Amino acid sequence: MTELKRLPTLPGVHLKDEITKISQRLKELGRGRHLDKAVWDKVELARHPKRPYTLDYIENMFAGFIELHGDRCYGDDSAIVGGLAAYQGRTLMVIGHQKGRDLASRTERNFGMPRPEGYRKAQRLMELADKFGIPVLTLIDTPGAFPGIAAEERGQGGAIANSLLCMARLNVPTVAVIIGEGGSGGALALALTDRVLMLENSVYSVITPEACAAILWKDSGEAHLAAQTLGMTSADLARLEIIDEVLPEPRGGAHRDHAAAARILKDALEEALRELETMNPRLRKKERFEKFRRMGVWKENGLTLF
Amino acid sequence: MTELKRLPTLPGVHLKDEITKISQRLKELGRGRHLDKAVWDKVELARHPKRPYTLDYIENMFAGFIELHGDRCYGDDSAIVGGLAAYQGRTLMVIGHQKGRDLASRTERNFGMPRPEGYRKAQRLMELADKFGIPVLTLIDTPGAFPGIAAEERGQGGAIANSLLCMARLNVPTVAVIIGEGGSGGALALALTDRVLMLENSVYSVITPEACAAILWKDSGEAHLAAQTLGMTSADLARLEIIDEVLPEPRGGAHRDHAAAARILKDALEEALRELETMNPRLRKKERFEKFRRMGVWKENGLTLF
Amino acid sequence: MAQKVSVDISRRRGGSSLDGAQSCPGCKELLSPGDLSGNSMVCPHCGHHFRMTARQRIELLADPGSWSEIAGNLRSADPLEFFDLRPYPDRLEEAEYETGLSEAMLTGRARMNKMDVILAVMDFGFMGGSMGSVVGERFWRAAEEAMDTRFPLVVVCASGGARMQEGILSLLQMAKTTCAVELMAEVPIPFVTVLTHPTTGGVMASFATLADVIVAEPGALMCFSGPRVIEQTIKEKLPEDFGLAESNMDHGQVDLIVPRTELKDRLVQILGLLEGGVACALQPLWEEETRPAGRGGAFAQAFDRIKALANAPWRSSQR
Amino acid sequence: MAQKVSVDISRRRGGSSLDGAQSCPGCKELLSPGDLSGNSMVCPHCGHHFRMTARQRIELLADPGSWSEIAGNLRSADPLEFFDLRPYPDRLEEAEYETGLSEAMLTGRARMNKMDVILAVMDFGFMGGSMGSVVGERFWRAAEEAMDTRFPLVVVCASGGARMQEGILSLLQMAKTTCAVELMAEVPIPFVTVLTHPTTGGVMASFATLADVIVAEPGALMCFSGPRVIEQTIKEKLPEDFGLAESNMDHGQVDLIVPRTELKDRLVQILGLLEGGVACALQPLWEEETRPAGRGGAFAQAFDRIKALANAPWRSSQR
Ligand SMILES: [Zn+2]
Ligand SMILES: [Zn+2]
Repeated sequence: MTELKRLPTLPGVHLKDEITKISQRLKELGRGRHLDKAVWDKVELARHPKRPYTLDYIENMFAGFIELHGDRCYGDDSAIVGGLAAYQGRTLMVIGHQKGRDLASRTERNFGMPRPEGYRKAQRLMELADKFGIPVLTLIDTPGAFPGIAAEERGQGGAIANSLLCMARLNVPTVAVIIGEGGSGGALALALTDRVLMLENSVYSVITPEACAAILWKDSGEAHLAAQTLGMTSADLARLEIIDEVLPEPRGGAHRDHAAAARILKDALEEALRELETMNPRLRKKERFEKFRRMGVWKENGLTLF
Repeated sequence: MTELKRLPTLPGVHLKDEITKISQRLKELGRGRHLDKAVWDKVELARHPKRPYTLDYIENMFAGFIELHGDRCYGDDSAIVGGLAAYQGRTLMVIGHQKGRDLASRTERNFGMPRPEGYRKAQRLMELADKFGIPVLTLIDTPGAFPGIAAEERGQGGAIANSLLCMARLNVPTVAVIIGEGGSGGALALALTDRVLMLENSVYSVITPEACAAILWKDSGEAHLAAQTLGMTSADLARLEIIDEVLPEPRGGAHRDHAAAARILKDALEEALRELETMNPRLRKKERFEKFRRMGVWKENGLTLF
Repeated sequence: MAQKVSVDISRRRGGSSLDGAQSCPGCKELLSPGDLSGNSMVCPHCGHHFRMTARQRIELLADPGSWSEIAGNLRSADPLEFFDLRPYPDRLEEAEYETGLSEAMLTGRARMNKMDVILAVMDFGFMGGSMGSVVGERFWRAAEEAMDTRFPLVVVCASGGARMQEGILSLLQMAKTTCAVELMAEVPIPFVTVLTHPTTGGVMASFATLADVIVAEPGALMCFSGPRVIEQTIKEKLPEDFGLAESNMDHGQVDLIVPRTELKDRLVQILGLLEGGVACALQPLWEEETRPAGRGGAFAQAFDRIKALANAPWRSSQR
Repeated sequence: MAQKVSVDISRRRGGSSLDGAQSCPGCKELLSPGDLSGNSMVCPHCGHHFRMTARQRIELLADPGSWSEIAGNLRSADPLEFFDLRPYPDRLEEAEYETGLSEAMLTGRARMNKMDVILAVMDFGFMGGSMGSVVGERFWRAAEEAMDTRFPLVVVCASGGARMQEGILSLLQMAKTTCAVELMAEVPIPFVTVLTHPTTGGVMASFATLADVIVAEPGALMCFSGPRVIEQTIKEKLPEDFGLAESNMDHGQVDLIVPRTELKDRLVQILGLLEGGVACALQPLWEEETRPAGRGGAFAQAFDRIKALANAPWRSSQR
């Protein structure tokens, strides 16, 4: 049954009746459904406390890095780091979510959940990069944007939206890599890029499986089922063409060998940039728009379109 | 003596010795110096509580006005108002400092002293105007930017600087009118424009005369003297070519007849815009830069340059 | 997230009794359906704004008979073959039945006080106004239509968040609609949003907050994270005015609050003023080298479209 | 405003005794002039950063023998024939005598770790680092030189505010220097400022905060309104850390804080990284139609200069 459900979706007319029938049966099966343990394993790997974070990749990938701080307006959000990196004799602007490892740094980094200041800093740095023709690399790893009163008052929604708008507008090549948790709008805010890569054991979804389960099954204990249903693994996303490439991790997961994980990421980055930089900049931007325009699946005049 | 001091400055080499001698004598005269009462009268007129404020001019000048609020980041500063105005069958973006008249509205308007949010709102509205090719009119009337802890923490300096930068960058025609108090950086922040006009009884200076007196004479009671020394009247500023035109006020001052004052301002605006709009936009912007580049007087190779 | 907010809403908004009459959450008066529908769903006693359906909204804003739908033939698919307690197609079918709508957003051409506009309206009643692929694609088509016709775009927002049943595809609609906004900005097309109760989640973090002018309805809730999520995270009760239009106004997040009874006229004024600038800018500023490229960069297609349309015959008849 | 802040500073910064030795405000140790000058004016015990003169600053940052002054022949005039307790020319003369400088800002070409730069340094000792016409014009000339040579611009800021003795002309230097920054942005020229103790007033509200990267020295005061003005206005005592570099960092106003001992190397790294982008951008991006006009618009002169210099012979030798 699960097999059937996880088949790649094919274009063409869906036979509604059949689906309804299948779904009906699944519903009857209820809590007895078979859970694919591999999916939840990936969720746990993506959240593994020893998994390399943005600053770990920066340390291992670049000869030099100068971190730049602040949104020049309200504060400096340490849940997002960014700065100029020396890369193969040239410059990259690297921006990423940052989690902490011990209790103190987790609190300081707010568990990698940015406030509006973080997205405004990211936007400021991306505009700086654009001004000087510096390509942008973003590293995605957050449970989501921080849900707090003050964050809302300072315009969390608008900050995310404007980060997206800025990324749409950039004239330089842009690459995003989902390195851990790609949680909802807080993750997407940094991922509107020419290329979106994803580490094998990362996840990327519209909502955390726990929250999804709480809403749909009124039981956050159903998170495993939600994870499977949402289709948040790299394989799922590659199938839906949400991401451009899955990067294999070192044996056992990226946390086993930070240096090897960084090498994998660096090689992939190099390939992506080589391709992007040789493109006509105007065409590159046009293709970025066309790519995101294609996102979505709907039926039009009876045909399911991808 | 005062006469001599108030002579228009002429280009050419200053005879330093002579000036020193004169200054020496003035110093000896000390507190006995002759004060030109007309100067302080203008300071008081500029601050007159019945003087028309930005919203009064807007009401009298335009067929319609839609006020737009907020910096989309932290707050809405009511010491600066801005919005779209219907003007001769077309659109203007009008932005100005706003004081209050009674105690409640004065407090609400923070006595016309903006916080960073005010300048960021102004910048946002100017960028909106630029996007749609809408000319910008600014009305200047503030004792200065608000000096407060929180305002500093949110980047008062940077907010003013970025408002100036935005005004330098605008591609649309821009006109500023100093309608009351042009107090220091908080006023200038809205006055980097193609044309700077000034109502006859307005003042514009680098520092309030009270503060200036407190610093230079260690006595804020010397404000009258400071006002005279700083040269802050419209006539002084026209002489130094800081402003482009002095607009005569209704007899007795603008506060005697708000409607007449608005007509004067409207006529001047129309003339300025007619001239600016027929210019090649690139040339217009170039001239804006050249004008502000010329601001300042210095000696170079022994010659005093203006 | 849709359902989550929906629960909150019903709690906040007062209940309805069996005969369709409901007590106003603003003044506790009992109101019959007629009391409300005859007054744009505004309480005649206290001015409380009740939720409107998409159809009511179109009736409110579009001149009679001027609405013609765009992309009305789009329907949601079920790419993830998603089921929770019920299959997604069942939920869609039910929403269609209950609302009489094809999706959570309708898009079309309309005239407002004789001004041509492209109009998009969302309906919270259709699966909580959640943004799935169809909402994203309809937004794109509306933006495209605005660029083709050079009519301004007005979008009335109402959303509880993402369409979870479309998973990641729902999330990506934020990126997709943002790209459409950026294209409009490069023309530029005047773009105004109206944030109505409630506007939250992905809509709030994409096109809703990217408009040239953001209008809010009185008392409407607007936030990114829903109130319940925040309460659970910070373990505190939220203040009464959390996320309301008035609070957002104080915090600089919206341009103006307009009561529904004035909404249409005010929108037309705003659009007219924004267009006034564009109209004037077209003559002296739109030579290639001197264009007011406030946003920098240039997307080829938007550009070419501008040049082709700058002197299109309909322009003169328009102004 | 210069004097005002100056008073504050001396109060905050500890006093000096007769033989030139002074107690460190950081650790209270008594330091001889030699202790400090041999260590970049940083307390060897606690790392407290003392004020530096412009000359010391140039020595710190420029490679030996590489400094060559630009616009050194500019001198302040006295257009208002200003006098308070003393005539302005007397004050200028005294400042020249005491500092050995021609004005509150020196500008020149220099090399930093062999990298060509345009360097401007301010000196608080010259009338409180106040910005008059000469400071403004020197800044403009430095920016112009940067555009002509395509070398980056580094400005070390230190200012108590406006040069009151030049009245409104002093104020307008904010507008003038901002125009210069905008021109540089359109080339683009990498522009970095270093905010040292104290950077306040008009300098803080113009070029100091408009740099691509803003560096601050530890413990430096940076604000628009001076501490005393604020205390008088709000009738409260300011917190200990008001306006300090570290506080500004927390509030997102500066990019990084760099101890003076690392300053030169760090500046060279930053400039190198910014230039790295420019260098790469020159090839594929600088065709007229596709330039990354992040800031929009184009100033003719800056543009023409770019085109002429894009393939200038010195570029290849530079990198
Ligand atoms: Zn009521
Ligand atoms: Zn010490």
